[in-house]
Amino acid sequence: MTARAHPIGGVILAVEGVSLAFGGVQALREVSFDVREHEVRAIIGPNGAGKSSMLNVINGVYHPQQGTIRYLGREYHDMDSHEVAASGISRTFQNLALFKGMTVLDNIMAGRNLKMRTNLLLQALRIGPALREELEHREAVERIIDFLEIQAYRKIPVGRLPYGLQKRVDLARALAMEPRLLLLDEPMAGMNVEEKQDMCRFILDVNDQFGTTIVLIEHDMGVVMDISDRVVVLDYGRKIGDGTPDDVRANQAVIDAYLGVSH
Amino acid sequence: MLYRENGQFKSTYASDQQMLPIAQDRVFMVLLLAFAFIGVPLVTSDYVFLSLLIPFLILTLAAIGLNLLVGYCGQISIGHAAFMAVGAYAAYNLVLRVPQLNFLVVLLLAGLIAAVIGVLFGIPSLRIKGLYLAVATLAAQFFSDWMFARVKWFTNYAHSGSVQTAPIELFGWTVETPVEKYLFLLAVLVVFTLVAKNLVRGHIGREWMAMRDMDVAAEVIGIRPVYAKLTAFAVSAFYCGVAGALWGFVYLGSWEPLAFNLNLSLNLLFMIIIGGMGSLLGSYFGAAFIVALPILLDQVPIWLGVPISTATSAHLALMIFGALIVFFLIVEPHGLARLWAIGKEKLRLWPFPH
Amino acid sequence: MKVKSIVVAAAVAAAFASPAAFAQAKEQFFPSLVYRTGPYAPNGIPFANGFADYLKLINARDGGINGVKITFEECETGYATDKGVECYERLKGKGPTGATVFQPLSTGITFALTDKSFNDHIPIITAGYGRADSVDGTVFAWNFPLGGTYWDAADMLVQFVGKKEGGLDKLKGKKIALVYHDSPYGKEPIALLEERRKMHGYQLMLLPVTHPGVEQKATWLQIRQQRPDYVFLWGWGVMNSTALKEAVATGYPREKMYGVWWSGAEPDVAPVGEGAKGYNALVFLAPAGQGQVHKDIIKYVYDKGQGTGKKEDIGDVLYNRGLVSVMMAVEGVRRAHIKYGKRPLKGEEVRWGLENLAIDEAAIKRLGFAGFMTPVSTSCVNHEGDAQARIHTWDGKKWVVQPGVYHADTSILKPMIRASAEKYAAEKKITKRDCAKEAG
Amino acid sequence: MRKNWPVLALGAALLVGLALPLATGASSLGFYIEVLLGGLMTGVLYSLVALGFALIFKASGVFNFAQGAMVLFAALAVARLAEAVPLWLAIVLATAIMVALAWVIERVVLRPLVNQEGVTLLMATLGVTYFLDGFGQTVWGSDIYKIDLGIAKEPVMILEKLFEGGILVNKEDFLVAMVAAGLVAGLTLFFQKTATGRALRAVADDHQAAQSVGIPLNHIWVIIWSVAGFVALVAGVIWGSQLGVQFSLAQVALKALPVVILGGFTSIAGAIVGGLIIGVGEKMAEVFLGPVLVKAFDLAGGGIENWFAYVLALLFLLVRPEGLFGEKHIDRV
Repeated sequence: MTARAHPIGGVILAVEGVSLAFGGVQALREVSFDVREHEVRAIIGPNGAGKSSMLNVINGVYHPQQGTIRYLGREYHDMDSHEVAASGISRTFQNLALFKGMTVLDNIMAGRNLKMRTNLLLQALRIGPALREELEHREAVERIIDFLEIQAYRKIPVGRLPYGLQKRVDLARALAMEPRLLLLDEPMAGMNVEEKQDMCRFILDVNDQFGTTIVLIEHDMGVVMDISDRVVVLDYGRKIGDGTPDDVRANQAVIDAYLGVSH
Repeated sequence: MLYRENGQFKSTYASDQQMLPIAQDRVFMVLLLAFAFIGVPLVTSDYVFLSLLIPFLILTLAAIGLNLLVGYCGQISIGHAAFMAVGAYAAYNLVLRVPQLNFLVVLLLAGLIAAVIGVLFGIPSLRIKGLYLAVATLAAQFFSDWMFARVKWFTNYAHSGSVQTAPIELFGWTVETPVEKYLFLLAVLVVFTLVAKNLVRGHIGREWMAMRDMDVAAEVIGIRPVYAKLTAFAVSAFYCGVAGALWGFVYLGSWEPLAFNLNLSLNLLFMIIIGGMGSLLGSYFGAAFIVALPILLDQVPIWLGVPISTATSAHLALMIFGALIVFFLIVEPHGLARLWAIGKEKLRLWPFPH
Repeated sequence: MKVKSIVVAAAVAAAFASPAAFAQAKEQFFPSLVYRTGPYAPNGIPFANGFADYLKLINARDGGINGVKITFEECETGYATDKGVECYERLKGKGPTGATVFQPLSTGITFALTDKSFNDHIPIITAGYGRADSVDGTVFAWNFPLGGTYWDAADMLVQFVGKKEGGLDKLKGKKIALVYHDSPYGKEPIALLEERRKMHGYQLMLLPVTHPGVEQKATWLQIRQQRPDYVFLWGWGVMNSTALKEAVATGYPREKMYGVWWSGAEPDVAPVGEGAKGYNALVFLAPAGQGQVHKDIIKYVYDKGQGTGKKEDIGDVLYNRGLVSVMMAVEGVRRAHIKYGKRPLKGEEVRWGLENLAIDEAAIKRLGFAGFMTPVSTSCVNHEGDAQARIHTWDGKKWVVQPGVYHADTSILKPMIRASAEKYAAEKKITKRDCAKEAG
Repeated sequence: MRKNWPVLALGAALLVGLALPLATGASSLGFYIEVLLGGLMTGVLYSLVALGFALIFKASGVFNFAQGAMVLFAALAVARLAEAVPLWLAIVLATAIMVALAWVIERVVLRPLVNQEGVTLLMATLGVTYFLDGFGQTVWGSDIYKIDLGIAKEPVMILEKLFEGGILVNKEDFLVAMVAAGLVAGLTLFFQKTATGRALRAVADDHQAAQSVGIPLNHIWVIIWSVAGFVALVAGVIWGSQLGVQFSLAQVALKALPVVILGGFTSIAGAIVGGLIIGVGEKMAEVFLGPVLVKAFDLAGGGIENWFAYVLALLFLLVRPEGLFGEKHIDRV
């Protein structure tokens, strides 16, 4: 990797001692790790390790029973996901969570909702500020559309797009929020090699051009080792490894977990 | 070959975001409006105005209201007649107690009062959804039925519980004849349709649709469920409140709480299912269909010279409604509006099928 | 091809609207708002059958009214106000002269149509229902509550129980419960009962029953707890039989129950059978049974296979009420022929006939209604005629008419009617008619 | 535990409300018991309809709005058939008709809509409701019909020595309670002891798993709809014998909605208990709370039982969305 436009900075997100349980099932046990500004941080682990739960805790979909999350130095408890979003964290989903009845354009425009502020009455009449705002954000969205190369699909309902493109729209929607921290839940799952390469390129470009900090969950080890700066490894809800890709690769616990050594 | 968008390139985002981006559509719309405002009054009989067009216009307004909530925001309601009742009684009391108010102001206030009640009954939607919400809205329905029958103040202590209204007046114009009523309602409906269109293509509309399609994801991108759902309830109830006031003042003239019972709520729901959920145009189609079908069922056998008894035709209407609802849910969940869109698509390709 | 489609289009247009197409026919059109479906169908069907049979009889036996053939068309309202309004709009323009007179058999629909009558100039006959204040012809120019209103009925019932107690003054401290259909229909008598309460000092319990009236357990538990001395029943449809069943279940004596004339027909008591024995109801104009007119109907209509309903149902209370209701409309037309000539008449002209009705005993006999009808004579000011009724009692198998005829006390009703009509005129901004001037 | 306090508070408020009429002396004990019994009897009828709801919801996730129309349809069938044949035969024939109906509904409506959202299915059953209302009246007629179970309706006074005025009870009510109890016992046995019953429960727990071990789903749905049809028949016969068979039967059945909310959609015990709570609650509210409200707000009469059930259900939803006996539902992303 050549010199980065945005060198890695201080800690912006710190997860401390987080535990989460559903009924009797313990999804996360006292997990702690941190994320530094501008880095690409990966979370890996076997199925059921608690990776998605971790993302869901970070952006407020689940509320952990124990532990704290500190973002930009502020600790937050029981914050709802829309408040987390407002603080500059956005994400994509493992099983596509696009708005199926809406067009590609509307899906991405929806990502701008936090930045659109005209009141209901002005929108109803679509005059002055409301109209101006709509056009302004349309331009911003068009830039993302260009960036992700999905110009041809603007007016098509997302439900009709092939899977790989839907993943891209999911990313576009998350980018539309202009997040400081972007959480990607298996962005390359189910893609073919070519699509994966495209997606890798986009992720690195985002990190490089906008300086967005990225936390990603991925199964494809090759991809993870290629693009991430640091890696957290979870297994059965516990953190079993943390460090640079090379460190993690050498970690015996991680190797055991992936090879299925019994506990 | 007439209906083409070829060669119509959009050079600005503003023109791309127009309501009707295709030139032919705009021409068609202008012609349609001209026909509705000028042509229809020239050729239509009083009966058609009073029995078909007037209820059609008002119910379309109510159906748009319900569609904003159910079709756009994905929150089901089987108690929307309650909000129509609130609008109607609010308007009645405003006219009675503050007679100097302009009727347009009365309409807006009636809508706002209905919106407040709508928000109140929308609060459960923050905790419950889907089927459960259906029951909550039923509570609104039965409670309003009861309240307007029982609390004497609402009906100005009318001994029969039935209220009467005088013909409405606007800037010295008394809306009295069927044609006048029609024109007034048409104007109201056009304005409200435009407003609804603006809302659903603006960012509030995207928030609603996002809640409908995937509520967890919507919240993750920063949409506040409280705000999105309650605005949908408010706007939806506002529309129904206005529609209710018009139903009382313009169509019925005198009414009792039964006029806004569960049946009306269910009919509104059927309108948007048959017409097309999440489509303003569908609200028009659905209302037209529900208003016209029973009347047609009564008339068609007479034209065909095989009169059937009124009971049979009423039962037949029930069966046809039921069957159509199931049919549309299975075959075309987006209703008549979708069929229309498919037709247009075909027209675009015509005369070349591929 | 093209010609054909134009013809079809014209036919469609004609069917929808234009009365002009039939302008030459010598026909009088009677609209018939019915409910043969829905919760109230069991009561609506016999009434509608009587209505239709009588019109068929007039055509078959007399060749129409003074030679003017009657045509009629039914429209299903389902007892719903909005459907009723639609039916009204559909039928009001039919026939060469438009609708003769409407008879909606629903107080709710009456309220809505009253509104429209001021523009459309079509009379509305509400024999034994509708607005109590519409007796006042100076305000309610088009309403004809012929033969009795709910205020009359309530007044008669109070008089009746007063007599039973040995004088109206004996009602002091007594408890009367009104079990009523929660609609304009059921609420109409309340004003009168309140007025009388102030005079006699009885207690009044108001127990509304929600449409359609199958849920009355709580109502009757309250009656069981409070033990009123009398229960007035103001129900319609299934509500009546349910009330009687609940009375049986809670052990309230049926002898102390008095129904309005819409709560005293066969469908109301038949499902309870023996249990309803002793229950009383007002009977106005037409009790159950058969007379000359029924014989004619069987002879001219049913024996020719033209009957509307089943032969064995002829003579039921509600069937007879349908007969009488439409008979008065027919007589109104006949009367108006005197003034306007024997031709199809407009609603406006029919009104004159209805305002000058003079159906005396001789006329009743001539029409074949002897025993089923009391004399009715109206004027421009008084659109009701004379209200009188009797009480009949269910003996477990049939209705038995009791001796004694009751009249409403006009000294109480008149001021109430005046006040209520004035309020209506003010709300609707109506100019009152000047009957003296019109007569001159 | 901390999350349970709203439920407890609501329960406590209801109990206090129940006790108030006695505590304040507004009612004698004898009358109070009569109201209670009246409420329970109404509740049993609600339970019967709710049972049908719960069965169908448990097995197929369909919120069957048409249950009320099915009650009407079954009752009409029995009443009209009983005019021609003995009552028992009429019931047998009507059962066959209900099974056929269940089969048709499964084939024509449910199968094409499999895997659709709950709301869509609800609306489909609304369509079925309308269809059945029209169809039933076309086939069977729209008059009032009688179902005579041959039990005297005159009430009996019992325990006159114990309470002032005694307690009025109705033999038919007891029969109704017995039938309901029998039906519930029968259903429970059916679910626990028979192979079909166990298969039904398996389907209810997990559709896909059930399918993967070879339980034919469509088959099961026909059975469950048939059972629901039979429950509707029982409810229809009982209601019909009490109220007369006619159109309004279908509308009373709407009350079963709050019942299943209260009891939990998937629970048979919930349907029964919920029905009883709603029945007792609304009668108590009407008889004791109604007059108080009327006096306080100068209302034109009581009638609060019309909405009481729904508002109670709504409150309950807010504090405990899964109902008394329902299973908790967690959203997964």
